[in-house]
Amino acid sequence: MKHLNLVLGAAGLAVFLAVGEAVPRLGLVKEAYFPPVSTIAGALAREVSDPAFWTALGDTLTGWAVGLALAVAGGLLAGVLLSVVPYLREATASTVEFLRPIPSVALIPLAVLLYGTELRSVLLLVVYAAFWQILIQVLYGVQDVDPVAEATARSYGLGTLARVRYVLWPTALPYVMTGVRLAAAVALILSVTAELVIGAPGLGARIAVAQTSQAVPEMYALIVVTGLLGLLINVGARTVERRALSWHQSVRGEVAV
Amino acid sequence: MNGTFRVLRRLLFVVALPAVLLTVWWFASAGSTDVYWPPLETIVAAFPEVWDGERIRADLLPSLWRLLSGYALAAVVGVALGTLIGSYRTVRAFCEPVLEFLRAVPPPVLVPVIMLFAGIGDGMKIVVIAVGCVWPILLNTVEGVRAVDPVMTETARCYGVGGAARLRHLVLPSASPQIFAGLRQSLSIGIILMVISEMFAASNGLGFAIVQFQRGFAIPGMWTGILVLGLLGFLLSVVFQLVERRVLSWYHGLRDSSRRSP
Amino acid sequence: MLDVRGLRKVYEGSGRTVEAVRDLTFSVAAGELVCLVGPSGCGKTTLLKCMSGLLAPTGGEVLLDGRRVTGPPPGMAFVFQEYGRSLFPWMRVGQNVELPLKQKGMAKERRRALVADALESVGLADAAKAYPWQLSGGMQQRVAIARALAYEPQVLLMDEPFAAVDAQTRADLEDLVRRLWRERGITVLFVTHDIDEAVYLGERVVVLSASPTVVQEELVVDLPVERDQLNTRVQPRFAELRTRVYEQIQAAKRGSVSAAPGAPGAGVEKE
Amino acid sequence: MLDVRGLRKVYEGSGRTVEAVRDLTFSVAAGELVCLVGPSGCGKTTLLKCMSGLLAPTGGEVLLDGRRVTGPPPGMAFVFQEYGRSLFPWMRVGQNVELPLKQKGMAKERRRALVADALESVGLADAAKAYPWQLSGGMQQRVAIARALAYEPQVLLMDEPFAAVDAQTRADLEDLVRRLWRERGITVLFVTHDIDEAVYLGERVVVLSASPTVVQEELVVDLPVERDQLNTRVQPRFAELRTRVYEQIQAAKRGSVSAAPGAPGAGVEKE
Amino acid sequence: GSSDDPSDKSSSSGGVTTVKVGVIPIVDVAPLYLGQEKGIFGKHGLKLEMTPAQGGAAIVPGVVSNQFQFGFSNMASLMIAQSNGVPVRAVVNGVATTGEKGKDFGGLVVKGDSGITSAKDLEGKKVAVNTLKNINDTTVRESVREAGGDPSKVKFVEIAFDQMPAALDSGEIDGAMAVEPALTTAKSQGAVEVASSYVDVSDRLTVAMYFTSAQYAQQNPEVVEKFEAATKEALAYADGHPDEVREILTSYTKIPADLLPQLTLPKWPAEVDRGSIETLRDLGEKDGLYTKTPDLDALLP
Ligand SMILES: Nc1ncnc2c1ncn2[C@@H]1O[C@H](COP(=O)(O)OP(=O)(O)OP(=O)(O)O)[C@@H](O)[C@H]1O
Ligand SMILES: Nc1ncnc2c1ncn2[C@@H]1O[C@H](COP(=O)(O)OP(=O)(O)OP(=O)(O)O)[C@@H](O)[C@H]1O
Ligand SMILES: [Mg+2]
Ligand SMILES: [Mg+2]
Repeated sequence: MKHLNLVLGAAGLAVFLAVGEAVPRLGLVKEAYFPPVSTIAGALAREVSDPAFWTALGDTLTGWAVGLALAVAGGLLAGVLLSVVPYLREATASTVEFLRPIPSVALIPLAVLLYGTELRSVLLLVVYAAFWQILIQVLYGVQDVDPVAEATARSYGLGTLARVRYVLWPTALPYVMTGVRLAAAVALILSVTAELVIGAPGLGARIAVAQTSQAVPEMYALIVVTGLLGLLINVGARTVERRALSWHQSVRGEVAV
Repeated sequence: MNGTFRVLRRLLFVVALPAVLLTVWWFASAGSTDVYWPPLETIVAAFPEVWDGERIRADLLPSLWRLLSGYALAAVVGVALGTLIGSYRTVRAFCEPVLEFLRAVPPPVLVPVIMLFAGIGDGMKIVVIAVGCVWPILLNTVEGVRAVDPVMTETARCYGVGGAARLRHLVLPSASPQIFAGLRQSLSIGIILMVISEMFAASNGLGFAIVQFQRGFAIPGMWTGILVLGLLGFLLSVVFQLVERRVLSWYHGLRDSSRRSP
Repeated sequence: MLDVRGLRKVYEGSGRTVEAVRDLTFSVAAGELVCLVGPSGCGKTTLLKCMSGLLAPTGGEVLLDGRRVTGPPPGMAFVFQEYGRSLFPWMRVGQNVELPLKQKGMAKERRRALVADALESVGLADAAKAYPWQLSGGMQQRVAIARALAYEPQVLLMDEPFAAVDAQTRADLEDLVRRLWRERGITVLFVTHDIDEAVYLGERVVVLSASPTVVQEELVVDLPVERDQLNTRVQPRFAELRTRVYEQIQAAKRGSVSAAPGAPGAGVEKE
Repeated sequence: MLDVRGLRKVYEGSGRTVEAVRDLTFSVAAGELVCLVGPSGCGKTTLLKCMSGLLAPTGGEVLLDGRRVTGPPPGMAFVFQEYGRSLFPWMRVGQNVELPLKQKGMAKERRRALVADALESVGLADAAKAYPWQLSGGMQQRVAIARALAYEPQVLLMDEPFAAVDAQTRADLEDLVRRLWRERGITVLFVTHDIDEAVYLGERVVVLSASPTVVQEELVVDLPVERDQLNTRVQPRFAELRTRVYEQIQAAKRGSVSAAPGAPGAGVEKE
Repeated sequence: GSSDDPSDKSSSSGGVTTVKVGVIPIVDVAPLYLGQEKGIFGKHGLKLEMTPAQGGAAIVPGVVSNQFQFGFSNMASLMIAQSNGVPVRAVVNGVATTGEKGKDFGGLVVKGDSGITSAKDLEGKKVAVNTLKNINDTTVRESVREAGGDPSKVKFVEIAFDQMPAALDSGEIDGAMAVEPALTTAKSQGAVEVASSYVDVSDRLTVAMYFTSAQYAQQNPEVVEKFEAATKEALAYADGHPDEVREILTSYTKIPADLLPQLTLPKWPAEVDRGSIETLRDLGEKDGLYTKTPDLDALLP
């Protein structure tokens, strides 16, 4: 079955690539602006053979990983805290809703002001954007606790911490997993965007150079790289999920029937 | 606890923290000479001047229209696609790699590609917003649909509840708490993408205005724009919560009923 | 009508493989009312799910009117043991009962009448507007029963449907099932762990062995078709039959080590 | 020990207001075994939840050793009617049983022993490694019971704990509860809808009226403390007591219109 | 991260001062890269650390907060910043127009078959500029005016340079004010140039300059002086060695090799042309770019 999934996934990608090749070849858009997949692949090969590319990739991944880790840790902590202390949640709700839609891109001048083009500048934007994804998922996940399970835990004298660990956390886990997958992509997007706009070293900065240089295939090649990163990240997330949620209907349902 | 008291208490909770934060900001920024961190007083003073009726009509309303259209588009596509993907393992295996690929592409670099296909008008902006908003909805729908209680699934099968009725009466309601989590996420992402999309090929809009202030070094103006974004987000989330409370009344009732009243 | 032939079901997954049903063969004639009894965990629910086509058997087959069952056939209603989870929490009680009828494409008026009737007959006429989670356990179970009754099935599968209701209501519901069975000529397969109930209700009692399950004994209940709570239960033949079933269940349990409560002195020595 | 004084509980919400319990006053002495019976939906579960501090009463109060109960007191175990949902699906059976013990800060070895013991005594020794959703209904219920037993509570509240197990297992479990009660001197409050069970188990039977609920009758079960399934149930006094309880429940149900099954001819005419 | 210690904004060791310069990775800043490579900056005791950014949004705050010591910005942006009280000081010339119509590094292009032949024909049409209310729309307005048209009838939209060729090609816009390499790309796709807007303002127009913050200029006058002197030398060198400029471009841009020889390079005079800046200021004033008139004496060196 695992193999079947792999084959199907590869087939999906193949169809996608074929469309990407066909659209410019059929003249639906000009090749100069939307090069066919084969041209992009050529550019990608050139990129990959450039050591500077790998440094840039490393920079982007560092920003992504550190930012994501901070956002996940912060989001989980805040989410659990807010749901365990109801007053806190009520008191912060309006502020959270106010802050959430403020786009990271609007914060770019402030980030530069504070940290220049260093990694920390990227981190600020990444954490700011990804944090909310986790927080909201945790809040909704915690709300999903089965009242009977909750009553059971309380009646057996499980304290707050124990209830968080044994009841709240497992219930919220499916939501959190989704949140982590969302946040992982957002973190990647933001680290690339930050590099793109601020010029912090990384893939984004390379994309910016390609854009201003009218190097269209190179630009698409770099975009493809970010997409592939997202793909890999998701494979990782799914693997973790299969292990962590083996008891959950969403996973066991797949095995049974 | 009588009615008015309860309303007052809620109101207190809503305004207390923002009031504290604003006060802190007010005093911390007072007398600041840094152009990028103007005193809050300056920002507040600039507010009515910047956001007069004309600007609201010219910038805020078009933005709202784009936001709501893009969001609605994302909601429809996300739920429909998510239900499909969540219901069939093979479809999921087939689509997931491509979707994950697309999901990881940053909207700012995606915009030029979208411009190739959707032009530079409102259509492009709506598509950009929808493309960004769709992911939380899609992912949450997929997971929600996958998690439908097996006993309920069997009940539906047994009583011949299939096809569209199964979707309407079983799958979607059962997944709705999680779908709403996604919708909630997307709301603020939509606002963010509204700003991003208006950084490209725009000549009006809230995001356009903010970027214009920023580039024109009208920093208090930029700050008022950020405040408007926050307020917009807050208002939309209030509306959203009202809707959610209605649609998910069974869910909240179920959750609350067995909890002790404080 | 319903034929179970060499049915076998093995659960696999999460590192635990259980042979729930080993080899079951029996049949239920059209219009028969059969009770199934057996030790806890012996595979009664599994059997019912296989018969209704909800679960694919590992081996053997289930035939309905000679055709192999692969999915839930129309005209079959199921009352689940997990009654609480089989009600949709987002629908009010009335809507829960009405949904399958809607599915059948029934006219609104007729639906309304059937729903009202079914709820009335389980004593929940005034709970139609409540959500299931606002009801007590027994009330929820009765909603699930009402849903099955309103559906007007040809075949009715009931998995411990009266487990959560009080004695009086239970007696009423037993009579209700027998009455419906006689009036409508439906086929009923009824799982219970109450031996008296099995004998009182059934025309035949099938006793299952402990897991891995086979048919331990099939017993024809030769009580008159007209039964009532007061007189039937005191008939000597009733006592004989219930003793017989009891013995068989005990034999079934003894056959298996795993399911025997191990607390010393807790066992009941009967003959 | 446990005093319920003028307890009242009104459920509000979603446009439905139900006065589940109107005015309940009774008490349970330390080391007593009291059975609660009453019509379905009369408020037994509500009462138990209020007594354990899980639910805040609308009026009146519950006292434990003279102190008002506001949250679940330590040393109290609860077996929920919704046994399936009270087990954590993300934990294996053994872990489910062990969790409260961990919470007590018990040493690992002792925990292991208690868990193994408790599972053994409900006949599930070999299911410790399974997930709850891999078990049958009756097995799940027994896990919930095992969890309560392993907890070694002073006060044990059980809400229809044997509803899903077969007759034989049920008898064994009844004896197990009585044995534990006698050996450990714990206080037990036991909700059941099986009248025979109530009389067989309890030292006292409290009969509740239909909703809105008051105490319909309190009955001291003057059977000898030593009871066994075979002899106790055939004693004339047992028959008297069970008839008395039965009558009271019927009276309770007649008192209320709503809960009476309305199917004509379905009622049982007894005296 | 390029620097480990945030407080160490500019460090000097062994007589060499390292400064960070916020630049846009385009042709305009080639002299800096070239000068660095040729050792011109080293000779003056400077080591440049180039930080490419997408535009003024990142560079100006970076310079103001001393994250960068110097930055590159067009004149209009600098004047807008100055008039809004942002403490910036222009240091040395950045880039200037070639002064030859039709042979400048920036130009107003339209689609080949559009029938538009002069800037006047753009009345009622949609013209793309990279940023609204900045140097490019102001200069385009001047072109329209010079061609006898009414600039207020032109509709401007904001599109990044790199997307202009595609947007022009698809007819989404009627004209675009593009700079190299977008200009050459657009032309190679059939676009025609109808005006050289920078030249229309002044044939010696100073388009962009390097700047620093007032605070930094005050505290480190000698570094600023060194930067000015070295940059002037680098500008002169670049102006005289176009082939080396094309060569150095491959090191920090990705301009495709086939495009490289066709690019029109800008002029890099060492001195700013104050007169042209005053013209630009006055035009900007007319277009409402500033809240109050920029003080050129305070801004320019
Ligand atoms: N989803 C499952 N996965 C694995 N094993 C299962 C699953 N469902 C049931 N089993 C196992 O199959 C056996 C039979 O279960 P089943 O539910 O059919 O019993 P039952 O006769 O209905 O018992 P009860 O009277 O207690 O409800 C049990 O040993 C149980 O552990
Ligand atoms: N969460 C709830 N919200 C609203 N009403 C409720 C809720 N829980 C119970 N009720 C109502 O309270 C009454 C008593 O319910 P309760 O569960 O206590 O009954 P019970 O005696 O345990 O019944 P059973 O024997 O059927 O389990 C019922 O009428 C029920 O509808
Ligand atoms: Mg079962
Ligand atoms: Mg109950």
